[in-house]
Amino acid sequence: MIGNFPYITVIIYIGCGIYILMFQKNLIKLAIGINLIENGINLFLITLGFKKGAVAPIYTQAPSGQSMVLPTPQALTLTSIVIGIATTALILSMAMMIYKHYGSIEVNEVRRLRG
Amino acid sequence: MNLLNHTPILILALPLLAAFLIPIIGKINKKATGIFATLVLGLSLILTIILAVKILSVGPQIYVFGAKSPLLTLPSSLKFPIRIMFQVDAMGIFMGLITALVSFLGAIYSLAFIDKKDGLDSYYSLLLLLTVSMFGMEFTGDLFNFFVFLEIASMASVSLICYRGTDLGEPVEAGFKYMVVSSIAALMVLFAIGIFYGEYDVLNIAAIASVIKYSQLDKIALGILVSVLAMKAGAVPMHMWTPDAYSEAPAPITMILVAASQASLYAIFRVVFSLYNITLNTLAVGWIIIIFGLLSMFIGVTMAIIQKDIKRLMAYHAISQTGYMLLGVGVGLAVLANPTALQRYGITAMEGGIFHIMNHAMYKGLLFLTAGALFFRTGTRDLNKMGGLAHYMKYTTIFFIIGAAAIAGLPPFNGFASKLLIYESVYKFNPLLSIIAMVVSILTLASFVKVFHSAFLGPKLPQFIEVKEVPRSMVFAMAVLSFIIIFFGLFPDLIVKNLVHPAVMSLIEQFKYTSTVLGGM
Amino acid sequence: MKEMSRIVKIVTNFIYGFIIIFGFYIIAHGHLTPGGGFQGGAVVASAFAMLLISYGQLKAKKFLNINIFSLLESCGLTMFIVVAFLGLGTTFFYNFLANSGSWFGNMVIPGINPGDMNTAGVLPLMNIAVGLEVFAGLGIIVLLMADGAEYTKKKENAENDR
Amino acid sequence: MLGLLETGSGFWSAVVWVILVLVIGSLVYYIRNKGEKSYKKNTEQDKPFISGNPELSKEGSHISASHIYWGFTEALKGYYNPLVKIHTGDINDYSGWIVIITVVILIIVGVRG
Repeated sequence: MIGNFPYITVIIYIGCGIYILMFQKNLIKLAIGINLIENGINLFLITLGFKKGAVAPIYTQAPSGQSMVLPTPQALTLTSIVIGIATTALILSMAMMIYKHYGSIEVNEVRRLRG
Repeated sequence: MNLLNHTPILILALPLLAAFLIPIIGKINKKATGIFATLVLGLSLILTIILAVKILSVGPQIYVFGAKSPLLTLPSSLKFPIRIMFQVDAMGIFMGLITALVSFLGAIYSLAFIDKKDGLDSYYSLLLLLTVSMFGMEFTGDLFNFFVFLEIASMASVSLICYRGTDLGEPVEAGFKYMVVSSIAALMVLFAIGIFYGEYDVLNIAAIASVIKYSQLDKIALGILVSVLAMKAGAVPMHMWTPDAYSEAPAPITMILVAASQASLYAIFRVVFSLYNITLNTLAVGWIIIIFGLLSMFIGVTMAIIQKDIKRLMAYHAISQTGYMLLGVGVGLAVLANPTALQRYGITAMEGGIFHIMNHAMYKGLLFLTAGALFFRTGTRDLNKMGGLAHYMKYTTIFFIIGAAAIAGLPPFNGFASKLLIYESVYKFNPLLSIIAMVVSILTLASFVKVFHSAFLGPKLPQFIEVKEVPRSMVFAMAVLSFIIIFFGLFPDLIVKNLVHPAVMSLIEQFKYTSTVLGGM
Repeated sequence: MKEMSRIVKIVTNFIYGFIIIFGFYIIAHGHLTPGGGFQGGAVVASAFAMLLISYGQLKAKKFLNINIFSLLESCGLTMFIVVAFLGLGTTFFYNFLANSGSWFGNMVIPGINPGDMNTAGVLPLMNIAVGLEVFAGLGIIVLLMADGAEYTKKKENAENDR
Repeated sequence: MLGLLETGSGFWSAVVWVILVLVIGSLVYYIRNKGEKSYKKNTEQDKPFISGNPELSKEGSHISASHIYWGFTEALKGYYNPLVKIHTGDINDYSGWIVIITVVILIIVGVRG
């Protein structure tokens, strides 16, 4: 049971993110929602790579006979974090541009394009 | 060192190098950036054609990164591939040809179209990045790599959509909406990839395909992948970002965005056919895709009829045409487990759907370019304010007529050939679907008659006295697309036999896809 | 952004050099210890962010130049892709320097040891390229966002005055 | 033959179609030439005849885009009103649709296998 806690956390993270994206009206909050989903998924990937009693995969520091974790999930997570930073920067700067042109960052008012 | 072995990577790497060099070149000469980008994309197009010839004559090509040899897929003493690799089969190169052609023409068109001087270098470098990411999505044999390219594609395209955002609010709004939905999509794709990794410990598509069991977890992954990738492709009812983004982007970028959303469409097909194939319940998933197709076709075209903005109207048509592809391939998927039906009409339906991808990229690109030409000279996209433009822009008018006839499926243009394949084969599957497809085609013609009448016909209007034909590079890009449309329309059998049929077979025959990596295990 | 108090500025003057050096340390040891180009670059960029905050955006512009940053960024990216191209003799991204005896070409010694900087082939080169790219890129992001924030604040003030 | 596309239940050849169009077109042109000889350009015969009403000015007679297919949209009001209402332009709805469709697909795939 205790081993499943990370997965429950992942679901809570993603659920919160999706809730924010569906019901919050502030553009900055939408950026936070996307970040929450991303954190949940990063946690999911890291949890998949967990192996009990194994050490970090650093070649020079491993005692012989000790099992190491496979670095793939960690590499995936790092890549996804990097991409996430770029996404967040882009979204926030666009929110600033929207504020510049519309004078508001409420979803209800940022909808000149419709129909 | 034999450079021909390296064509799959050179197609991507050269534009990537150019994308990073362009800011440096832009410091010296702003004008040179566009010409440099065009040259590199032309080189990439030539390499794609070379690779296509090789693949269609020899078979699928593999390129492994960082290995001792480009073909070394399995490291010694391992039974599954661990390196990132490109796996280009007939379907991948089919999409690659579309991407190469469209982005090359888009760059040529941009030479005259983008007249804003500041930010020219970032425009071209983002255009190259978008091209690279589309190539990557189409060529990659690795799921995580696919996610990375998907994110690069959405970021590059969002920045390009916002290109006019320094002066106007609407492009930024469209970009923001697209960014939010596409980051949801990309993150959900990553979640599905995590599920696969947790279950099978591999990320290579072929390796997963060889061991996939269609367990409960795989079903969740399938549902997530199909829905979010259909969203990226612009299927109704998740299409709302499409008209926003397509209408606000600069015209050449809109043309490339069409190809980018088709890369997502390709990803659906890759997931459903190459990853799962007959392990899944083909009838249920096939009908899901068919219903996506039907909704997209019908709602897309009916929404298009009432639009007043020319590019928004065309964007709704893009949704509607995506429906045809989903319909054709969905019928093929629905009968995948039934060999007799597959032989009788399934393969033809898929040929129609896949052929339509290429035709759609060509004529929709042409139409968006003509809309861009109108915008370039008149400064408006509002159809109510246009009129009588055929008096001033003769070439644009001719190109518009060709594009409109092709999208409406009038013979002898290419739209007719692929739509005929879809009608006749889908009729054998379910007559009602075929009838709906024909009605949609008629409505398409109706709405383009509206555009033609209100923008081109009518008396000379006083406010457009100054309007003249667009610059030569824009005419050239449109002329090339028109020539391709007419050629495909006159000789559809050449394309179907040599390009489309191998692509369809490479989707259907999952074994071929896995064995190129795993060596017949 | 306004200038902050004298204490903050003096502490910044003391610290920012150390932060930058620490960032470059992380970049350079990316192939031996946890970290690497991106992490180190982010640390270096945080030093720039600190300068920006403590000196205010107008004063910081005097010593943080966006043009130089964007040049550095494209240099880093170009270096990365050129290193990848150099492996093209065998395959793209091939680690042609590893175990070759030349730059970063020593054999890796297994077992517990402090680690040899001179290993891992092209990985350190790529780490440096990525580090260059990331600190310049994040620096550009921070500077441009400061500009935008200034703009929106001006607009808000103008609206309040009206 | 070049240009012959097999469709499973028949074939389509654009080349034959073009040839047919040319043949029929030349026939039509020939018949048209045999028609009324008394027509002359730039005379009274050229003027548009709108049931005896005076002709509108050239600028005024152009029908703008939103008036085209007015009857069609008016007749299908019951279809269009809810459809346009769905396209709110609200980002929350965009993400809401994705979630709804994902859930629906997951249910279908889960139930039907």
